[in-house]
Amino acid sequence: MSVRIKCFASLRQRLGIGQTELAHRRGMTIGDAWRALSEEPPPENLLCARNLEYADLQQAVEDGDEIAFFPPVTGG
Amino acid sequence: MSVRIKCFASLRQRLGIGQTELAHRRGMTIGDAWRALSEEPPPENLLCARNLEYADLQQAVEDGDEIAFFPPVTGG
Amino acid sequence: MKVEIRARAFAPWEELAEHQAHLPPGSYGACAAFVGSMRDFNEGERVTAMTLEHYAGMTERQLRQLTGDAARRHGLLDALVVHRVGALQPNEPIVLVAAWSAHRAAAFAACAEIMESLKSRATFWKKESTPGGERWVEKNTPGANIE
Amino acid sequence: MKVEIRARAFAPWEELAEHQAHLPPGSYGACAAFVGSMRDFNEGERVTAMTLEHYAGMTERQLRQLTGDAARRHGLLDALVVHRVGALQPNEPIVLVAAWSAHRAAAFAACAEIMESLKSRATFWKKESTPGGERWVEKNTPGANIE
Repeated sequence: MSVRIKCFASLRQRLGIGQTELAHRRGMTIGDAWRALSEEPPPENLLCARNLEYADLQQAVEDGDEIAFFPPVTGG
Repeated sequence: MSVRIKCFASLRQRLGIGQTELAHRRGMTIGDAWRALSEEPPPENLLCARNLEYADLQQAVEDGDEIAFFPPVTGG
Repeated sequence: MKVEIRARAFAPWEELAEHQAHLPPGSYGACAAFVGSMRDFNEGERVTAMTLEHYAGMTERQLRQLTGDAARRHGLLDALVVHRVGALQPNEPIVLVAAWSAHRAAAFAACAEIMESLKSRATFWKKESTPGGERWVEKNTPGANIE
Repeated sequence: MKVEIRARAFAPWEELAEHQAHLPPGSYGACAAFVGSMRDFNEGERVTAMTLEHYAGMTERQLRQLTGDAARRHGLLDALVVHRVGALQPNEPIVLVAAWSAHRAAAFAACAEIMESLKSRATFWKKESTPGGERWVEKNTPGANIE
Protein backbone atom coordinates (compact mmCIF):
# COMPACT_ATOMS: atom_id res chain seq x y z
CA MET A 1 0.00 0.00 0.00
CA SER A 2 2.11 2.88 -1.24
CA VAL A 3 2.19 5.94 -3.41
CA ARG A 4 5.24 7.10 -5.36
CA ILE A 5 6.00 10.81 -5.09
CA LYS A 6 8.21 12.82 -7.46
CA CYS A 7 9.33 16.44 -7.22
CA PHE A 8 11.01 18.48 -9.93
CA ALA A 9 13.20 21.51 -10.56
CA SER A 10 13.28 24.31 -7.93
CA LEU A 11 10.74 22.44 -5.81
CA ARG A 12 12.88 19.30 -5.80
CA GLN A 13 15.84 21.37 -4.64
CA ARG A 14 13.85 23.31 -2.03
CA LEU A 15 12.20 20.22 -0.49
CA GLY A 16 15.32 18.13 -0.96
CA ILE A 17 13.10 15.39 -2.41
CA GLY A 18 13.50 13.93 -5.90
CA GLN A 19 11.55 10.72 -5.41
CA THR A 20 10.04 9.08 -2.33
CA GLU A 21 7.25 6.71 -1.25
CA LEU A 22 4.31 7.41 1.03
CA ALA A 23 1.94 4.95 2.67
CA HIS A 24 -1.45 5.01 0.97
CA ARG A 25 -4.46 5.81 3.20
CA ARG A 26 -8.11 5.48 2.38
CA GLY A 27 -9.58 8.81 1.21
CA MET A 28 -6.14 10.29 0.59
CA THR A 29 -5.96 13.34 -1.70
CA ILE A 30 -3.06 14.92 -3.54
CA GLY A 31 -3.22 17.72 -0.93
CA ASP A 32 -2.70 15.09 1.83
CA ALA A 33 0.37 13.84 -0.02
CA TRP A 34 1.74 17.40 -0.13
CA ARG A 35 1.20 17.82 3.63
CA ALA A 36 3.10 14.60 4.24
CA LEU A 37 6.12 16.10 2.43
CA SER A 38 6.20 19.65 3.73
CA GLU A 39 4.95 21.81 6.58
CA GLU A 40 4.64 24.76 4.18
CA PRO A 41 1.27 25.39 2.53
CA PRO A 42 1.32 24.46 -1.17
CA PRO A 43 2.86 27.32 -3.22
CA GLU A 44 0.31 29.34 -5.23
CA ASN A 45 1.83 28.29 -8.54
CA LEU A 46 2.27 24.61 -7.58
CA LEU A 47 1.47 22.12 -10.33
CA CYS A 48 0.49 18.52 -9.62
CA ALA A 49 0.20 15.37 -11.69
CA ARG A 50 -1.36 12.00 -11.02
CA ASN A 51 -0.17 9.10 -13.18
CA LEU A 52 1.41 11.45 -15.76
CA GLU A 53 -1.68 13.65 -16.19
CA TYR A 54 -2.22 17.09 -14.69
CA ALA A 55 -4.31 16.97 -11.51
CA ASP A 56 -5.24 19.22 -8.59
CA LEU A 57 -4.85 19.06 -4.83
CA GLN A 58 -8.47 17.97 -4.27
CA GLN A 59 -8.10 14.89 -6.44
CA ALA A 60 -8.14 11.41 -4.82
CA VAL A 61 -5.00 9.26 -4.71
CA GLU A 62 -5.31 5.50 -5.32
CA ASP A 63 -2.93 2.88 -4.06
CA GLY A 64 -0.04 2.48 -6.49
CA ASP A 65 -0.41 5.96 -7.99
CA GLU A 66 2.49 8.15 -9.03
CA ILE A 67 1.99 11.70 -7.78
CA ALA A 68 4.23 14.58 -8.88
CA PHE A 69 4.73 18.15 -7.65
CA PHE A 70 6.48 20.81 -9.68
CA PRO A 71 6.75 24.56 -10.40
CA PRO A 72 5.45 26.18 -13.63
CA VAL A 73 7.01 24.52 -16.66
CA THR A 74 9.57 26.46 -18.72
CA GLY A 75 10.36 24.30 -21.73
CA GLY A 76 10.45 25.22 -25.39
CA MET B 1 9.03 60.75 -75.71
CA SER B 2 7.87 57.26 -74.88
CA VAL B 3 6.47 55.02 -72.18
CA ARG B 4 7.34 51.34 -71.79
CA ILE B 5 4.35 49.05 -71.21
CA LYS B 6 4.51 45.51 -69.79
CA CYS B 7 1.72 42.96 -69.37
CA PHE B 8 1.89 39.73 -67.39
CA ALA B 9 0.30 36.30 -67.02
CA SER B 10 -3.29 35.77 -68.26
CA LEU B 11 -3.52 39.44 -69.26
CA ARG B 12 -0.36 39.15 -71.36
CA GLN B 13 -1.86 36.15 -73.13
CA ARG B 14 -5.30 37.72 -73.58
CA LEU B 15 -4.01 41.01 -74.99
CA GLY B 16 -1.17 39.29 -76.86
CA ILE B 17 1.20 41.95 -75.46
CA GLY B 18 4.25 41.18 -73.33
CA GLN B 19 6.08 44.46 -73.79
CA THR B 20 5.49 47.47 -76.01
CA GLU B 21 6.13 51.22 -76.22
CA LEU B 22 3.60 54.05 -76.34
CA ALA B 23 4.14 57.68 -77.23
CA HIS B 24 4.01 59.88 -74.16
CA ARG B 25 1.47 62.72 -74.15
CA ARG B 26 1.16 65.56 -71.74
CA GLY B 27 -1.40 64.84 -69.01
CA MET B 28 -1.37 61.11 -69.78
CA THR B 29 -2.68 58.76 -67.05
CA ILE B 30 -2.25 55.02 -66.55
CA GLY B 31 -5.90 54.69 -67.64
CA ASP B 32 -4.99 56.40 -70.93
CA ALA B 33 -2.19 53.87 -71.41
CA TRP B 34 -4.70 51.04 -70.88
CA ARG B 35 -7.09 52.51 -73.47
CA ALA B 36 -4.23 52.69 -75.96
CA LEU B 37 -3.72 48.92 -75.55
CA SER B 38 -7.26 47.59 -75.49
CA GLU B 39 -10.80 48.53 -76.45
CA GLU B 40 -12.09 46.60 -73.43
CA PRO B 41 -12.69 48.51 -70.21
CA PRO B 42 -10.07 47.72 -67.54
CA PRO B 43 -10.97 44.40 -65.76
CA GLU B 44 -12.31 44.89 -62.23
CA ASN B 45 -9.36 43.06 -60.68
CA LEU B 46 -6.73 44.75 -62.87
CA LEU B 47 -3.51 45.70 -61.07
CA CYS B 48 -1.19 48.45 -62.30
CA ALA B 49 2.36 49.49 -61.53
CA ARG B 50 4.37 52.58 -62.38
CA ASN B 51 8.16 52.28 -62.17
CA LEU B 52 7.98 49.02 -60.16
CA GLU B 53 5.54 50.36 -57.53
CA TYR B 54 1.81 49.67 -57.34
CA ALA B 55 -0.25 52.48 -58.86
CA ASP B 56 -3.82 53.13 -60.01
CA LEU B 57 -5.47 54.12 -63.26
CA GLN B 58 -5.84 57.78 -62.25
CA GLN B 59 -2.13 58.22 -61.68
CA ALA B 60 -0.10 60.43 -64.07
CA VAL B 61 2.45 58.92 -66.45
CA GLU B 62 5.74 60.74 -67.03
CA ASP B 63 7.93 60.46 -70.08
CA GLY B 64 10.28 57.46 -69.71
CA ASP B 65 8.05 55.64 -67.21
CA GLU B 66 7.56 51.89 -67.15
CA ILE B 67 3.88 51.03 -66.74
CA ALA B 68 2.70 47.46 -66.07
CA PHE B 69 -0.72 45.78 -66.16
CA PHE B 70 -1.41 42.41 -64.57
CA PRO B 71 -4.04 40.20 -62.91
CA PRO B 72 -4.08 39.45 -59.14
CA VAL B 73 -0.77 37.95 -58.03
CA THR B 74 -0.62 34.26 -57.06
CA GLY B 75 2.87 33.62 -55.72
CA GLY B 76 3.96 31.90 -52.52
CA MET C 1 18.33 40.22 -44.64
CA LYS C 2 18.38 38.27 -47.88
CA VAL C 3 15.76 38.12 -50.64
CA GLU C 4 16.32 35.96 -53.71
CA ILE C 5 14.53 34.80 -56.83
CA ARG C 6 15.60 31.35 -58.06
CA ALA C 7 15.18 29.92 -61.52
CA ARG C 8 16.17 26.39 -60.38
CA ALA C 9 14.94 23.92 -57.76
CA PHE C 10 16.35 24.61 -54.28
CA ALA C 11 16.60 22.74 -50.96
CA PRO C 12 14.87 25.08 -48.49
CA TRP C 13 16.00 23.56 -45.18
CA GLU C 14 19.61 23.43 -46.32
CA GLU C 15 19.41 27.06 -47.50
CA LEU C 16 17.97 27.97 -44.11
CA ALA C 17 20.68 26.13 -42.17
CA GLU C 18 23.36 27.68 -44.35
CA HIS C 19 21.99 31.20 -43.86
CA GLN C 20 21.60 30.68 -40.12
CA ALA C 21 25.21 29.54 -39.79
CA HIS C 22 26.28 33.15 -40.48
CA LEU C 23 24.24 34.69 -37.65
CA PRO C 24 26.04 35.51 -34.38
CA PRO C 25 25.83 32.32 -32.24
CA GLY C 26 23.65 32.74 -29.16
CA SER C 27 22.07 35.98 -30.44
CA TYR C 28 18.70 34.56 -31.51
CA GLY C 29 16.32 32.47 -29.44
CA ALA C 30 13.69 31.86 -32.12
CA CYS C 31 13.43 31.05 -35.79
CA ALA C 32 10.04 30.66 -37.47
CA ALA C 33 10.07 29.34 -41.01
CA PHE C 34 7.62 28.52 -43.76
CA VAL C 35 8.04 26.50 -46.95
CA GLY C 36 5.36 26.41 -49.61
CA SER C 37 5.74 23.63 -52.14
CA MET C 38 3.99 22.40 -55.25
CA ARG C 39 1.14 19.97 -54.67
CA ASP C 40 0.17 17.42 -57.30
CA PHE C 41 -3.52 18.21 -56.77
CA ASN C 42 -5.42 21.52 -56.70
CA GLU C 43 -9.09 22.50 -56.94
CA GLY C 44 -10.16 18.94 -57.71
CA GLU C 45 -7.65 18.24 -60.48
CA ARG C 46 -4.30 16.55 -60.79
CA VAL C 47 -1.51 19.05 -61.44
CA THR C 48 1.41 17.66 -63.42
CA ALA C 49 3.55 20.79 -63.77
CA MET C 50 3.58 24.49 -62.94
CA THR C 51 5.09 27.61 -64.44
CA LEU C 52 5.81 30.62 -62.24
CA GLU C 53 5.94 33.89 -64.16
CA HIS C 54 7.13 37.06 -62.44
CA TYR C 55 7.78 40.74 -63.07
CA ALA C 56 11.57 40.85 -62.86
CA GLY C 57 12.68 43.98 -61.03
CA MET C 58 9.35 44.75 -59.41
CA THR C 59 9.27 41.37 -57.63
CA GLU C 60 12.65 41.85 -55.93
CA ARG C 61 11.74 45.42 -55.00
CA GLN C 62 8.38 44.41 -53.49
CA LEU C 63 9.93 41.46 -51.63
CA ARG C 64 12.67 43.65 -50.16
CA GLN C 65 10.12 46.27 -49.10
CA LEU C 66 7.67 43.89 -47.46
CA THR C 67 10.39 41.84 -45.76
CA GLY C 68 12.13 44.97 -44.48
CA ASP C 69 8.81 46.38 -43.22
CA ALA C 70 8.03 43.20 -41.27
CA ALA C 71 11.60 42.99 -39.93
CA ARG C 72 11.44 46.56 -38.59
CA ARG C 73 7.91 46.21 -37.22
CA HIS C 74 8.78 43.04 -35.29
CA GLY C 75 12.39 43.86 -34.40
CA LEU C 76 13.79 40.84 -36.24
CA LEU C 77 17.47 39.96 -36.04
CA ASP C 78 17.38 38.63 -39.61
CA ALA C 79 15.07 37.38 -42.36
CA LEU C 80 15.45 35.20 -45.42
CA VAL C 81 13.10 34.93 -48.42
CA VAL C 82 13.74 32.66 -51.41
CA HIS C 83 11.13 32.34 -54.17
CA ARG C 84 11.17 30.08 -57.18
CA VAL C 85 10.29 31.07 -60.75
CA GLY C 86 10.19 29.10 -64.01
CA ALA C 87 9.07 25.53 -64.69
CA LEU C 88 8.31 23.44 -61.58
CA GLN C 89 7.62 19.77 -60.96
CA PRO C 90 5.30 18.51 -58.19
CA ASN C 91 6.88 18.49 -54.71
CA GLU C 92 9.39 21.22 -55.58
CA PRO C 93 9.61 24.14 -53.12
CA ILE C 94 8.03 27.40 -54.27
CA VAL C 95 8.85 29.71 -51.39
CA LEU C 96 10.94 29.78 -48.22
CA VAL C 97 10.44 32.47 -45.56
CA ALA C 98 12.42 32.50 -42.31
CA ALA C 99 12.50 35.04 -39.48
CA TRP C 100 14.98 35.19 -36.57
CA SER C 101 14.34 37.05 -33.32
CA ALA C 102 15.15 37.01 -29.62
CA HIS C 103 11.78 35.53 -28.62
CA ARG C 104 9.15 33.45 -30.40
CA ALA C 105 6.24 35.91 -30.70
CA ALA C 106 8.13 38.22 -33.09
CA ALA C 107 9.48 35.37 -35.22
CA PHE C 108 6.06 33.74 -35.67
CA ALA C 109 4.25 37.01 -36.36
CA ALA C 110 6.87 38.28 -38.81
CA CYS C 111 7.11 34.98 -40.71
CA ALA C 112 3.32 34.81 -41.18
CA GLU C 113 3.12 38.50 -42.05
CA ILE C 114 5.85 38.21 -44.70
CA MET C 115 4.00 35.25 -46.25
CA GLU C 116 0.69 37.15 -46.32
CA SER C 117 2.26 40.30 -47.79
CA LEU C 118 4.14 38.20 -50.34
CA LYS C 119 0.93 36.43 -51.37
CA SER C 120 -0.94 39.71 -51.80
CA ARG C 121 1.80 41.99 -53.22
CA ALA C 122 4.72 40.10 -54.77
CA THR C 123 4.38 39.96 -58.57
CA PHE C 124 4.30 36.21 -59.24
CA TRP C 125 1.70 34.29 -61.26
CA LYS C 126 1.15 30.53 -61.28
CA LYS C 127 0.07 28.57 -64.33
CA GLU C 128 -0.84 24.93 -63.71
CA SER C 129 -0.71 22.06 -66.20
CA THR C 130 -3.54 19.58 -65.65
CA PRO C 131 -4.77 16.61 -67.71
CA GLY C 132 -7.41 19.06 -69.06
CA GLY C 133 -4.81 21.62 -70.18
CA GLU C 134 -3.13 24.71 -68.78
CA ARG C 135 -4.82 27.19 -66.45
CA TRP C 136 -3.75 30.36 -64.65
CA VAL C 137 -4.33 30.22 -60.92
CA GLU C 138 -6.86 33.02 -60.34
CA LYS C 139 -6.52 33.59 -56.61
CA ASN C 140 -4.67 32.43 -53.52
CA THR C 141 -6.07 30.33 -50.68
CA PRO C 142 -6.83 32.23 -47.47
CA GLY C 143 -3.99 32.78 -45.02
CA ALA C 144 -3.44 32.94 -41.30
CA ASN C 145 -4.10 35.86 -38.97
CA ILE C 146 -1.32 36.18 -36.43
CA GLU C 147 -1.28 38.84 -33.74
CA MET D 1 3.55 12.13 -36.29
CA LYS D 2 6.81 11.96 -34.36
CA VAL D 3 7.62 13.26 -30.87
CA GLU D 4 11.09 12.84 -29.39
CA ILE D 5 13.14 13.84 -26.38
CA ARG D 6 16.87 14.21 -27.07
CA ALA D 7 19.69 14.10 -24.55
CA ARG D 8 22.26 15.34 -27.10
CA ALA D 9 22.61 18.35 -29.38
CA PHE D 10 20.69 18.00 -32.65
CA ALA D 11 20.61 19.74 -36.04
CA PRO D 12 16.98 20.87 -36.38
CA TRP D 13 16.84 21.75 -40.09
CA GLU D 14 18.50 18.47 -41.02
CA GLU D 15 16.08 16.54 -38.81
CA LEU D 16 13.23 18.38 -40.49
CA ALA D 17 14.49 17.68 -44.02
CA GLU D 18 15.05 14.03 -43.12
CA HIS D 19 11.55 13.64 -41.67
CA GLN D 20 9.98 15.42 -44.64
CA ALA D 21 11.72 13.12 -47.10
CA HIS D 22 9.42 10.34 -45.90
CA LEU D 23 6.17 12.19 -46.65
CA PRO D 24 4.35 11.38 -49.91
CA PRO D 25 5.81 13.76 -52.54
CA GLY D 26 3.31 16.36 -53.77
CA SER D 27 0.88 15.70 -50.90
CA TYR D 28 1.67 18.77 -48.81
CA GLY D 29 1.69 22.39 -49.93
CA ALA D 30 2.82 23.95 -46.66
CA CYS D 31 5.27 23.35 -43.85
CA ALA D 32 5.52 25.77 -40.93
CA ALA D 33 8.41 25.22 -38.54
CA PHE D 34 9.79 26.74 -35.38
CA VAL D 35 13.16 26.29 -33.70
CA GLY D 36 13.86 27.67 -30.25
CA SER D 37 17.51 27.85 -29.32
CA MET D 38 19.60 28.85 -26.37
CA ARG D 39 20.53 32.53 -26.17
CA ASP D 40 23.69 33.68 -24.42
CA PHE D 41 21.78 36.51 -22.72
CA ASN D 42 18.52 36.53 -20.73
CA GLU D 43 16.86 38.99 -18.37
CA GLY D 44 19.85 41.29 -18.36
CA GLU D 45 22.52 38.66 -17.67
CA ARG D 46 24.96 36.61 -19.65
CA VAL D 47 24.00 32.94 -19.71
CA THR D 48 26.93 30.56 -20.05
CA ALA D 49 25.13 27.21 -19.86
CA MET D 50 21.70 25.71 -19.33
CA THR D 51 20.31 22.50 -17.89
CA LEU D 52 16.93 21.21 -19.03
CA GLU D 53 15.26 18.93 -16.49
CA HIS D 54 12.11 17.03 -17.43
CA TYR D 55 9.59 14.57 -16.06
CA ALA D 56 10.43 11.47 -18.10
CA GLY D 57 7.24 9.66 -19.07
CA MET D 58 4.89 12.55 -18.46
CA THR D 59 6.74 14.80 -20.94
CA GLU D 60 6.40 12.36 -23.83
CA ARG D 61 2.75 11.72 -22.96
CA GLN D 62 1.91 15.44 -22.80
CA LEU D 63 3.80 16.16 -26.04
CA ARG D 64 2.01 13.36 -27.87
CA GLN D 65 -1.37 14.56 -26.60
CA LEU D 66 -0.90 18.22 -27.44
CA THR D 67 0.65 17.51 -30.83
CA GLY D 68 -2.10 15.02 -31.71
CA ASP D 69 -4.79 17.48 -30.61
CA ALA D 70 -3.38 20.26 -32.80
CA ALA D 71 -2.91 17.86 -35.73
CA ARG D 72 -6.55 16.76 -35.56
CA ARG D 73 -7.93 20.25 -35.00
CA HIS D 74 -6.07 21.66 -38.01
CA GLY D 75 -6.20 18.61 -40.28
CA LEU D 76 -2.42 18.28 -40.51
CA LEU D 77 -0.80 15.74 -42.79
CA ASP D 78 2.07 15.29 -40.34
CA ALA D 79 3.85 16.89 -37.38
CA LEU D 80 7.29 16.60 -35.82
CA VAL D 81 8.39 17.67 -32.34
CA VAL D 82 11.94 17.26 -31.01
CA HIS D 83 12.89 18.64 -27.59
CA ARG D 84 16.27 18.73 -25.94
CA VAL D 85 17.03 17.80 -22.32
CA GLY D 86 20.26 17.77 -20.29
CA ALA D 87 23.22 20.15 -20.35
CA LEU D 88 23.14 22.75 -23.15
CA GLN D 89 25.65 25.28 -24.48
CA PRO D 90 24.64 28.68 -25.93
CA ASN D 91 23.32 28.52 -29.52
CA GLU D 92 22.22 24.89 -29.20
CA PRO D 93 18.66 24.12 -30.34
CA ILE D 94 16.14 23.51 -27.56
CA VAL D 95 13.01 22.66 -29.51
CA LEU D 96 11.91 21.95 -33.08
CA VAL D 97 8.23 21.94 -34.07
CA ALA D 98 7.10 21.36 -37.67
CA ALA D 99 3.61 21.02 -39.14
CA TRP D 100 2.71 19.89 -42.67
CA SER D 101 -0.64 20.59 -44.34
CA ALA D 102 -2.26 21.14 -47.73
CA HIS D 103 -2.47 24.94 -47.29
CA ARG D 104 -0.59 27.48 -45.21
CA ALA D 105 -3.24 28.61 -42.72
CA ALA D 106 -3.41 25.19 -41.02
CA ALA D 107 0.37 24.73 -40.92
CA PHE D 108 1.01 28.16 -39.36
CA ALA D 109 -1.80 27.88 -36.83
CA ALA D 110 -0.91 24.33 -35.78
CA CYS D 111 2.82 25.07 -35.44
CA ALA D 112 2.18 28.11 -33.23
CA GLU D 113 -0.47 26.23 -31.23
CA ILE D 114 1.85 23.29 -30.59
CA MET D 115 4.55 25.69 -29.36
CA GLU D 116 2.14 27.51 -27.03
CA SER D 117 0.73 24.25 -25.63
CA LEU D 118 4.24 22.86 -25.21
CA LYS D 119 5.34 26.00 -23.35
CA SER D 120 2.37 25.84 -20.98
CA ARG D 121 1.97 22.06 -20.50
CA ALA D 122 5.09 20.04 -21.34
CA THR D 123 7.04 19.17 -18.18
CA PHE D 124 10.43 20.79 -18.83
CA TRP D 125 12.31 23.16 -16.52
CA LYS D 126 15.24 25.39 -17.44
CA LYS D 127 18.10 26.21 -15.11
CA GLU D 128 20.53 28.88 -16.33
CA SER D 129 24.17 29.32 -15.35
CA THR D 130 25.15 32.98 -15.17
CA PRO D 131 28.29 34.73 -13.86
CA GLY D 132 26.25 35.30 -10.67
CA GLY D 133 25.42 31.61 -10.22
CA GLU D 134 22.64 29.22 -11.20
CA ARG D 135 18.97 30.19 -11.38
CA TRP D 136 15.77 28.41 -12.34
CA VAL D 137 13.81 30.16 -15.09
CA GLU D 138 10.55 31.09 -13.36
CA LYS D 139 8.29 31.77 -16.32
CA ASN D 140 8.19 31.80 -20.09
CA THR D 141 8.11 34.86 -22.34
CA PRO D 142 4.72 35.61 -23.90
CA GLY D 143 3.78 33.81 -27.09
CA ALA D 144 1.94 34.47 -30.31
CA ASN D 145 -1.79 34.43 -30.92
CA ILE D 146 -2.58 32.83 -34.23
CA GLU D 147 -6.11 32.50 -35.57
